Amino acid sequence: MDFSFSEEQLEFHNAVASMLRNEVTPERIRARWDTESGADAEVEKQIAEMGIPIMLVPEEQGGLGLTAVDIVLIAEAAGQVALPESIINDALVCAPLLAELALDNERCAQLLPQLLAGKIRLGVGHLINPYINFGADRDWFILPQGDEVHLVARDEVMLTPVGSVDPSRRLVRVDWTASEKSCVASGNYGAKLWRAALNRGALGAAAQLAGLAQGMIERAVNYSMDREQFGKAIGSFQAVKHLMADCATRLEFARPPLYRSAYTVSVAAERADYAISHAKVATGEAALLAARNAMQVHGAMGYTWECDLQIWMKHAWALDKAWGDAGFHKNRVHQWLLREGALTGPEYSFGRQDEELSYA
Amino acid sequence: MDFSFSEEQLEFHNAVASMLRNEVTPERIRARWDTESGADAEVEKQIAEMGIPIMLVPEEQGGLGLTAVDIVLIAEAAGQVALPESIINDALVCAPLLAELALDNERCAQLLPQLLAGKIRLGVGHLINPYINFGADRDWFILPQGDEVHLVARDEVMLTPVGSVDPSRRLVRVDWTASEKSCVASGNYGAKLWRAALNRGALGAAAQLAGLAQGMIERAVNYSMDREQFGKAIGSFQAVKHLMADCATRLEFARPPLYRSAYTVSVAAERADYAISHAKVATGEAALLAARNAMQVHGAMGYTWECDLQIWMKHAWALDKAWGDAGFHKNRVHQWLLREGALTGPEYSFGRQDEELSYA
Amino acid sequence: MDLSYTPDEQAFRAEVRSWLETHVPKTPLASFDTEAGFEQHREWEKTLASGNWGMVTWPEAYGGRGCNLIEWLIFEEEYYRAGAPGRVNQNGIFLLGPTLMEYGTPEQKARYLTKMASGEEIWAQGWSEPGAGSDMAAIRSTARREGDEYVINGQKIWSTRAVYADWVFCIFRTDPDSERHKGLSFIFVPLDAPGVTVRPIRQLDGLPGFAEIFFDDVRVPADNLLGDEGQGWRIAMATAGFERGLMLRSPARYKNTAKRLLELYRSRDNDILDLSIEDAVVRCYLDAEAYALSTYQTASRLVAGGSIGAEASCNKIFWSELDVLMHETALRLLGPQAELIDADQPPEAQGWQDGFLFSLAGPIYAGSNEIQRNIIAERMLGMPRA
Amino acid sequence: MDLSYTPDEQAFRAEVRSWLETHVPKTPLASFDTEAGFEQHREWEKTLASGNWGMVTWPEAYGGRGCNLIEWLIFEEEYYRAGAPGRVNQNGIFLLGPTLMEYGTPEQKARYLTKMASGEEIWAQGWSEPGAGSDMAAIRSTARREGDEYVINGQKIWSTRAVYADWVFCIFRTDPDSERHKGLSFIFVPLDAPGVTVRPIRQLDGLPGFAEIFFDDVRVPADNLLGDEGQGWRIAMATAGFERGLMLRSPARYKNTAKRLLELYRSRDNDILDLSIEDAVVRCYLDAEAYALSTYQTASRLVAGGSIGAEASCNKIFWSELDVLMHETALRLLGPQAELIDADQPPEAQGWQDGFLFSLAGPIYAGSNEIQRNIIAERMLGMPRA
Repeated sequence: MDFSFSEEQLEFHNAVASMLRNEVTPERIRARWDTESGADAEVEKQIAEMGIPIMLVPEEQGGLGLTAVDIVLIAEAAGQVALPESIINDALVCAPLLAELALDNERCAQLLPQLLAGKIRLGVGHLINPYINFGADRDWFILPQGDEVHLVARDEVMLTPVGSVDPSRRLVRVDWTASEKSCVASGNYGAKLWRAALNRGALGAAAQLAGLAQGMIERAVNYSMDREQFGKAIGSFQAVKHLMADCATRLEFARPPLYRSAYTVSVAAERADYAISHAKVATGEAALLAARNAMQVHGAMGYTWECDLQIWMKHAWALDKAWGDAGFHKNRVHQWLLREGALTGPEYSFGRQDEELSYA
Repeated sequence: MDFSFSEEQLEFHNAVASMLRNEVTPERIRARWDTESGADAEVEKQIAEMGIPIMLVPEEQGGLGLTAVDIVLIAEAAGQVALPESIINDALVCAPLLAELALDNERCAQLLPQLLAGKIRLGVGHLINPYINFGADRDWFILPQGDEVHLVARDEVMLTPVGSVDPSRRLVRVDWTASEKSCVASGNYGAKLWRAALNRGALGAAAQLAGLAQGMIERAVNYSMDREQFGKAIGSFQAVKHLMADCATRLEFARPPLYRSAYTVSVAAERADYAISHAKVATGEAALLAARNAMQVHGAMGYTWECDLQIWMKHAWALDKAWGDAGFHKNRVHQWLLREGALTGPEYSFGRQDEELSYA
Repeated sequence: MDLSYTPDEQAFRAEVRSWLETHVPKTPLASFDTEAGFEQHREWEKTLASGNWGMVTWPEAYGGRGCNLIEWLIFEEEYYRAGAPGRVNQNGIFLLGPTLMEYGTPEQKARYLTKMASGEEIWAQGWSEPGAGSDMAAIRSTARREGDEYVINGQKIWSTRAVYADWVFCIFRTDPDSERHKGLSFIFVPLDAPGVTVRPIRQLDGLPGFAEIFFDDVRVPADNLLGDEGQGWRIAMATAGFERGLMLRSPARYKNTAKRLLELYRSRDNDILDLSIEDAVVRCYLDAEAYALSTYQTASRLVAGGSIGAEASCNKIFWSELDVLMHETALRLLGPQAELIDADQPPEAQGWQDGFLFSLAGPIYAGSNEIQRNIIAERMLGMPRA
Repeated sequence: MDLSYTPDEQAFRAEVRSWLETHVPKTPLASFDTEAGFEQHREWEKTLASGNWGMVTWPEAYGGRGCNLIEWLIFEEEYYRAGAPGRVNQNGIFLLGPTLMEYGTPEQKARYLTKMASGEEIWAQGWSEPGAGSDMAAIRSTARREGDEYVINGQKIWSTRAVYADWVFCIFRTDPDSERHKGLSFIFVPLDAPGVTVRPIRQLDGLPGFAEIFFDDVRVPADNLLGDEGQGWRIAMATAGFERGLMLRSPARYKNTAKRLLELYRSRDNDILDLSIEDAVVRCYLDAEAYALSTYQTASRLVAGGSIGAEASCNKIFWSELDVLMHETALRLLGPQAELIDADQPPEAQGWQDGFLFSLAGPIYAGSNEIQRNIIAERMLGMPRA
């Protein structure tokens, strides 16, 4: 039993976090808002150079063969700078899904090297998300039809942009028609792939939400020390301190479930539902509370377009409801806890050990 | 439209509140705890002399012919001093129920004058309450069997005392057998009587909960001004102030629904479910929050037997769950709000006016 | 206590309803934080005035109807029921109006109230200064008396409606040697006066809902002073009392939001997974109703000659937190669709995202809820100042 | 990261489980706040010691097993799983023990730890004084050095277990001219020493869970000083750190309560009307699990040589609020039956009312949650002191 990250994991996280802090500034995020694509090619290039998009693809397929535990801190760092999100989804959902499909589907096997080489972009639709973020710049799509998994090219779908409250997002609605030819997996196998995609997507959102919460707490604390009222820094008022302490406490207890869920996805992905749902609920709550209290600490300033806090807040509001909202995930936990034979005693924080971390 | 109490109502309230403040002190409440009956004959006598137990009985039957609006402030004042509760139930539930039954049942008609004269005591059981408070000193009982209403004498029932966390209470479980002879009402008429009893009982509990909340806020505020820490009165710390301000705010918005419900019971008792449930939920919340925050402000002192705060807290915990707990009442509101044709617009705060305050 | 409406009150309600049914625009107006929307709303104010509905509680002489507060509540209920446009002149009619009524000279009342009720002049408010926020006594902008004029210099911020409005009311320091609450005065400034520069501030939704105002040797007649010189703090506190109090936050608004929330909830009834959403919806409705009942109670007291006290701070906390909760609950009901802008939402889902952003300002402006809690503790409960 | 137990850890768990299955009393002991119950619990401590289970993390020399913190967590999980009695000596083993380990002389360790682990000596703690509360620096009780002895005068309050315990550890002012945090020393006092008077304080449940202790020229050997004279504040802070930290609030306890709450919920499944109770039950379980996971994370860090920081204040807030919430939720599930005393409750409903009363102390003792929020803001987030 060792609930800690390795030296290598921490070092890689530090390198990525440092790069993100330098490159993903509020100014550069705002600069994207006025562009149609919403992209920042320079940042994407550096992230690609660090291998992040292909981290979870097995080595024998040309990826880095790393695990969700290796990427969770990276996703958190992305949230901390409010990185407009596509890369985290690309790495956690798109690449692993195509790699899995490539094992036994020829069309997917042909596409995978191109994806790994950065020559094409892949978008993944999922029934739980009505839209695809940054869908307009994708060359290929993996889309659901019930349990079936379909692979379709850009010119076989119709994309309609829809506006998000978060100016960093570029949502599209995808209209398309499934065919026998486009189907690359189905039945139980398809259902398993969609469930795994949902859990990995939710893990990415949860990690970013934790990072966003951290980012908002930092911004609000800094603001509270600069801003004076009634002759002293507002951060010295007990009411303001307690608003921030409450956020810090919620976040402190959202991270352990987050890391546990990354581990569970890594070692027993097919049984990760419960751990993932815990992580998504806890980080979503932490992020919403941080948004609310950071806003309150910023006062009228937080209500302006000029204030950078909005970059984090709006991102948090969107991600809280992506890849399953709190209702969906709380319900999954509820079902799990109430079923016959659920392992709920003090001795089962890590599941039944003889079945290696089972929550089944 | 006039949402205020009359001069007479306020004056009567002041007289009763003043008497209660003088007579119902923490010392005298504690003195009752060590007695088997839990009663204070002197206080009961004064309350009887003021006519409170017979307030709601029609004049033509020998009562004072007053309404729930006349008694709601009295019940609140009783809560404010944490009066061990039986009189409020006697006045709001027992006497009006017997009076209603007396209109067309001979046995009840014979009992009523004795009740009004204070010669007998009556206990009322209700399916929503598993026990009867101060049941051991009753001469007669009105008890439910489905929708049927039964009148039985003390020697026809078996009483078993059960202990409450609130040392001011004297609960008994009543075991008895219904007979054709004991039945005094049934069918729709019986159901209507039980529903009205529940609403009046809940009104009494709600009013006392508002008073208890007020009493706890006052005690905590006073304590916070006496008690020093870090060299100043703890009441000058913002965190302590805000705990109290939150209680005051909840209470401030629990009272209007309370008074509205008293009015509704007075003018359209058969359609008061919704108004009563709102009042019970709101006052229960206000009292539970006041208990929690008053306890926190008192610190370790509040955790002692010697501290009088417990008198109010324990009473509030018990009453919050008497005559329908929050779950029951929220559910009633939920049913009401969701039914076809519910009147929910801004113009319906007082129901449909052409039907005189209808929530049906 | 009589919680039924009198025949007169019912007749009044019927009159309001009938007039609104005829006059409320069939299509929603554009936001009054846009130039076009502002003018549409000004037109609506003029339409209201044409029926003498501009501010029903004012005397007829100023364009009102001499209604009491109960009738005002009825008017508001019908106003929200009808889905009528937001009041672009709320700073004037709800904030400055009652203040003028109390502190204005007969000439000022005649001059300003009439044009306010008629929609001819729209008002901005200028409470805050950079670095002052909830601490109004930290004001540094000055008004220097020179003959029959004041010469104004300095800066105001968070001035709502200032981008397109005609007038602003402000507090300035008229005694340069004064400190904190003393030496402040309440003065009206036309926003087209030479030396006034208005810099729009964009809100969270991208629209310029408020502005900074810079005053550079702006000259206004000494008649623009409300009350006495040096009395500004006291008058501003009275105005802030109206703001915290019932006028600006009509209970009908929250009841109407609660009703829409119920409708949204019903429309999603079959897909709801969230274990606590029913509870939140019920709580929102009950709290909105409690706020309405409380306002009727206060109105009854005021009609009978009573006054508003520190419990008004409870109002501010209650409606602002309720408003946030109602919108958060609606967004929870909308789930992944919540983030869409109104233009891409289906009809029943429109307004919630914008309303949510707007609700977040509630716990902040007009004295933050932290300040309100201090006031409740100190003035209502008698706890010691720090 | 490896969240599976090693074979050694699994073997350890099996050993604990098997020993407890044999030894845990079949019928619950009386409350250790009664005289009879206290002696029953002392006997249980002796039984534990007989199997070297008194404090598994201590060295074998002092009656422990030299376990690491992960093993301690496993021990605790099995302990709660088995429904074993509460630890009457928690002040000793969880609070004073770790402090002694860090600051004690070899002689003190041998003398005190061994008898602590064996259950021979039960400890009370004496942190607070009347009027001091969470402000430990306001201590006024004195210990005057006279030759080889300290002469102690003054008063302590809220001393848990003091009514029946053998020893108390306290902080006294050894430098009469000192102020606030300076001049304080950490001293052990036998509760049967001449001049010691213990006055029981009854708790909300009527039992004497704590006491006032009066010291009237009480003489103790100078050897009873822990650390150096004047170092009392620093040592007390370290002890308080253990208290806030993971030792005293084993996650197994909350997981076990959460499990019982789930069982209660299942048993009432068909009668539940409350619209938000499922949500509360789910939240309680997840939070209890989050606390367990967090503790494993901290334990992993400590095992690898890390230390506990200001985030321990988050722990204190989290477990204390969770404990209140779990019990409140259980009482909501019990509805009108909630108020009954345990003796009149059916088996599945027992313990909740008592547990609720006990949970209310959580946000207060060991530094109130208000103080903890200050600490988080100032030390963890770096916000300015008032």
